[in-house]
Amino acid sequence: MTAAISIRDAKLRFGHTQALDSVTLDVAPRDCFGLVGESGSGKTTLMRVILGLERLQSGSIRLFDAPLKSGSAGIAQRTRLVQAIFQDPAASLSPRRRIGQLLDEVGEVLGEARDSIRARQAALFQRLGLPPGTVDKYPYQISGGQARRVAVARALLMNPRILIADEPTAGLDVSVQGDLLNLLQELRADRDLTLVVVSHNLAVVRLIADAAAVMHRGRIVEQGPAAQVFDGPAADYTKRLLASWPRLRWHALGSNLE
Amino acid sequence: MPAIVQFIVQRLAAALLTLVGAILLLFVIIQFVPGDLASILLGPRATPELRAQFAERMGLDRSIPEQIFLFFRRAVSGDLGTDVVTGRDILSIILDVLPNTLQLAGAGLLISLAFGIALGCIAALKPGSLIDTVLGVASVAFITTPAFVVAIFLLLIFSLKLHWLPVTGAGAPGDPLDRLSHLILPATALSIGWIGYLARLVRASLLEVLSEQHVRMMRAYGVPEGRIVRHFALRLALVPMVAVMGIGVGDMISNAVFVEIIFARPGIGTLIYNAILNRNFPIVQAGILFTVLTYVTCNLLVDVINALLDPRIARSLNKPA
Amino acid sequence: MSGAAISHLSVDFATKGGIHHAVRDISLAAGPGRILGLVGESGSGKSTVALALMGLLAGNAEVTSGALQLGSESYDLARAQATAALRGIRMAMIFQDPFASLNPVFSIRAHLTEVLSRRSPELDGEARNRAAMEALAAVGIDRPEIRLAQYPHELSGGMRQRVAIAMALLVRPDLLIADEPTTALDATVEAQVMQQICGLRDRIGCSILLITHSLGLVAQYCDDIAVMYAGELVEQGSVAAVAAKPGHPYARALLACEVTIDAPRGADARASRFRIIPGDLPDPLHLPSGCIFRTRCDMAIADCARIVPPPVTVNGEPGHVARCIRVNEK
Amino acid sequence: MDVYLPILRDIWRSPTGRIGLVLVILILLFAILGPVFSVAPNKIAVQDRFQGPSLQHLLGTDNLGRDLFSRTAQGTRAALAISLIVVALSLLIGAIIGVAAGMAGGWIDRGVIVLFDIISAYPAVILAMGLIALYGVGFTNLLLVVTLLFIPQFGRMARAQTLSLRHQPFIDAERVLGLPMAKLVWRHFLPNVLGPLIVLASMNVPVVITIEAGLSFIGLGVQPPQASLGSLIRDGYVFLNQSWWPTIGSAITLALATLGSTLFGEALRDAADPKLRGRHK
Repeated sequence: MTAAISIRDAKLRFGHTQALDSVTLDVAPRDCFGLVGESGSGKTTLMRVILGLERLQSGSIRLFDAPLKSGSAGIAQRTRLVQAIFQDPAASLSPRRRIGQLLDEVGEVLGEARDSIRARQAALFQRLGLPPGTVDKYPYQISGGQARRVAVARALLMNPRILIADEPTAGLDVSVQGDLLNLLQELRADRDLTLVVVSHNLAVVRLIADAAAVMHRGRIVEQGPAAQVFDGPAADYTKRLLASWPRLRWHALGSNLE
Repeated sequence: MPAIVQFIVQRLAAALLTLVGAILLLFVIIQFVPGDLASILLGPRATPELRAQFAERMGLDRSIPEQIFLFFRRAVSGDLGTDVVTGRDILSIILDVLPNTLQLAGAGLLISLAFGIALGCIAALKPGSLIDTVLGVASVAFITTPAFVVAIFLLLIFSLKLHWLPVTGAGAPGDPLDRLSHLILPATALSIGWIGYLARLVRASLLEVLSEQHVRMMRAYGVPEGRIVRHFALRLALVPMVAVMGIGVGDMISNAVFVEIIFARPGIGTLIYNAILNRNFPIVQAGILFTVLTYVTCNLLVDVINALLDPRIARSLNKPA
Repeated sequence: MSGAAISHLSVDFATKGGIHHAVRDISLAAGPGRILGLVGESGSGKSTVALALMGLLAGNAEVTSGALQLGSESYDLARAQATAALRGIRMAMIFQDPFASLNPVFSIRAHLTEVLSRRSPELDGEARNRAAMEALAAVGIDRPEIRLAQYPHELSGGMRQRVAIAMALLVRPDLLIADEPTTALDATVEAQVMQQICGLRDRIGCSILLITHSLGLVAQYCDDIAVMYAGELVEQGSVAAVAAKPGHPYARALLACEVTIDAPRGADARASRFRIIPGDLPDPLHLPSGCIFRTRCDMAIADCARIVPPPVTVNGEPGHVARCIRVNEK
Repeated sequence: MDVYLPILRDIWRSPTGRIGLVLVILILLFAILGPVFSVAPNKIAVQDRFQGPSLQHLLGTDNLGRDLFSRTAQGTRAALAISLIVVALSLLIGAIIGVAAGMAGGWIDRGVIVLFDIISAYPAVILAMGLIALYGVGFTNLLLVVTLLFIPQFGRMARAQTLSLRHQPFIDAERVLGLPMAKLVWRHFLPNVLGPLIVLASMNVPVVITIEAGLSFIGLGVQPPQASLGSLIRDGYVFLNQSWWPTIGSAITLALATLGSTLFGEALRDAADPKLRGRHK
């Protein structure tokens, strides 16, 4: 089976920091892949490389077995394969354009007729619970939750085969963070998506991911099935990371929760 | 090597590069003047001998790179030539008047800093109060009135009507009191705009600093409010102010031209201005060179002072991109 | 020392839309040498409680009632500057963002000695310096003599938060308030910083009010827990008791939403779903009648709209109370 | 349009902004309509020299008996024309150079920065005086020289904006979408670069007015017989002993013009600040 994402010996250096150090990684199609690490671990850089926003200094990256060019040529090539929801969805909407104009751009890029793209957009809005009037608004006029859904809609309009979610729980209260995660889970089932979740939140990734990689100082210190990485880690760093994660211990305390 | 030393070395190198570039620009500006360079630069007084001398000196018959080299060698060695009108060494003419301008600009700077910081702090400590509003309106009025207009009205009121202060000149050399009385009005004229500007800047940045978390932290540890403002907040609030003082110096030198003309005060400004009127270009050129040198040096000083005030500045420059 | 107790604290904010009652009638107690975790989501008012105690609220805020009992003395929080004399002597605070809580143009030494000049004015410069160095060493900072001369930007976030803890250590307060001290930090650093906070408690035996949105942090490090929702305290008790049987539906829902690192994991990750609490926080200017949580509560009945629920002891456990009229039903 | 209307509304709702807007409109009207309602500004009538204000000469007459109302209107018109042209030109050139440098990076970027530094190494008025002295006085030269002085400011800001925009999440998002470069620059870069530049431009209008007046004051700006606020003040200053009126009328007009445009520019800056956007919703 060909990998959805296949990275070989990727290296990238910014000044004195080795952001990516010999990263080799395979993401199986239709998997949810968790990329975890602390700040400065290189997980965001790796995501940007996959999206074509950073150029590798050496190494290769293939999506569905097609080797990818670097830079803007690479972007045109991969834009139909991979899309992303950025950490701060409100900031990922161009501030001086209406939501509708931003979504129409997808049609332009795909060469799709305006009627067709708007019909798909309307259907997606309904599916995501966005009021139809949202298209007439500017990004600063909608709430953070709505911006997040608009960002999801824009990514899905491209019909990608891979969807990357960058820190989908960052800055959210626990009572609402599940909203986006559940949405991603449903979309994954509906659309045969390969999902990559980039996050520092080990607990969430542990539950949502089929496979995962742990990054530290530009290197992948451990990767494998999620059950193995999170419940039987081999690398010292992973063990340390998991040990430092606060535990609820409700079970030990005799919680009668379900 | 400590970050601050590295910073100073880097800023020094950058200042030298800028200076070299500025001299080059001056050369280019002169080269592109349409017409015969010798007759333009020497003006109507140019005799054939003078022209020949001039062509020899500038190396007008040589290649451009050689001319640039000669130009630099003269600029660096301080050989600015001899004034055709007085027959004096141009360097000594400039050094005669330069202290007057430096005193004027320095006094203007001190007045703006003293009043700007004081008024800014007063306004920031009672935001929204009557005194804040009054100072705000006064600051805008100060900023928007051009220095030369202020100079005329100061002259009109305090010298011509009230006869409190002398009208013109820089005062007798060697008489500090006389020189000081000649300095008051022109320096005030120079500083009015910057008092307004600095008062607003200090107010804004002090208010911003006072709303920051570390000030709240100091309050949480019971540090008295007066000490927080004077000791902890003010130093941080002065960083953006010092940063604009680089521009401030340039503005002082620029406005010194007008103020010197109005008060008929000997200085670089009047020297250049009179040289332009007499089409005495070697003096114009030398005068410009010296103002650039002064300006670049002041900017370097401002950068270093700011780096001493805020340790993050030296560090950020040394950090690899 | 007999710990700290807050009673009937209420705070109003004047906003354009009207008066916003941000904190309403909150009573809390943290015993000596105990850590009380004050938990709540955004908009719960938990940070307002901390700032009200310290007397550091913004200008548009007003404490309308409340008292702080510290040892044998009581302070009326509604009076301006009620606790000003206690700051840096009997009370200290650690703030959320370590990158903003130290003044960037002053050295670490300047921060620490400033605290000492208030707390221990009898010390001379040399003694202050030594005390500052010892405090840094005590919070696990290597080579404190070098760190003292450094500036905040030269230190990592975790290191800066340790400096903040060292400042608190120098004060030896009766009550330490820590407002989300680890939210900006990575998990491994969070663990280290929390251990230092616990170490400080062990060393000086103070009461600690830990304000956090993380139930995990509370479960791991706190003795007692108090849960806030939309400006009200809905439940409090010992961590063990509340964890065993949360009485308030909001506390129960919040616990269920918390994703734990040791949660049972199904065989198929695709099947994982996450709990949420449907609905939004009530509009602060138009609060619902009766129970504050009833608009999002799945157990709400008609009475919930009429009765403002009083604190009810849960399960007959002393000290474990919840403000829900249906708490002991079943 | 509904992005810009709230800005205008915000300006009107701030007290200083309202004063600024009213002053700017009055000065504009004076500059545009003043000459229409006045006698010939250059008509010499020596017998009428140094008159105080009267119905016939609203602002009095100067040393040659010329009507000062007409001449002040003419000078105001020159000041506004020059400042608007200079600001527009330096914005345009600065934006092109700055955005290009920011996008290109590397040695092009560094070279442009050094060039800007070199131009700004000269105190503005000194460089202007030198250039005008060498290349000759005149309207065109005045425009070009002052424009040159202001290019570095706009260029630096355009470059800084471009650099910071390059790292904005919404630019990343558009790139990931695969939007072609030309459209990316046109739709998402330029509107966001231009905003702050236009604010800077409006803040610089009073500065240019002051510089033009200063240069004209020392005879290197607008040339006689064409009037300028600076040369009017100069003429008045020379004859200060005989009459105050020539100085006062033009000085107050100059001060009002800079005051109005400063207040307007600052209100525009505040209204355009996205952090403050929608305060008055």
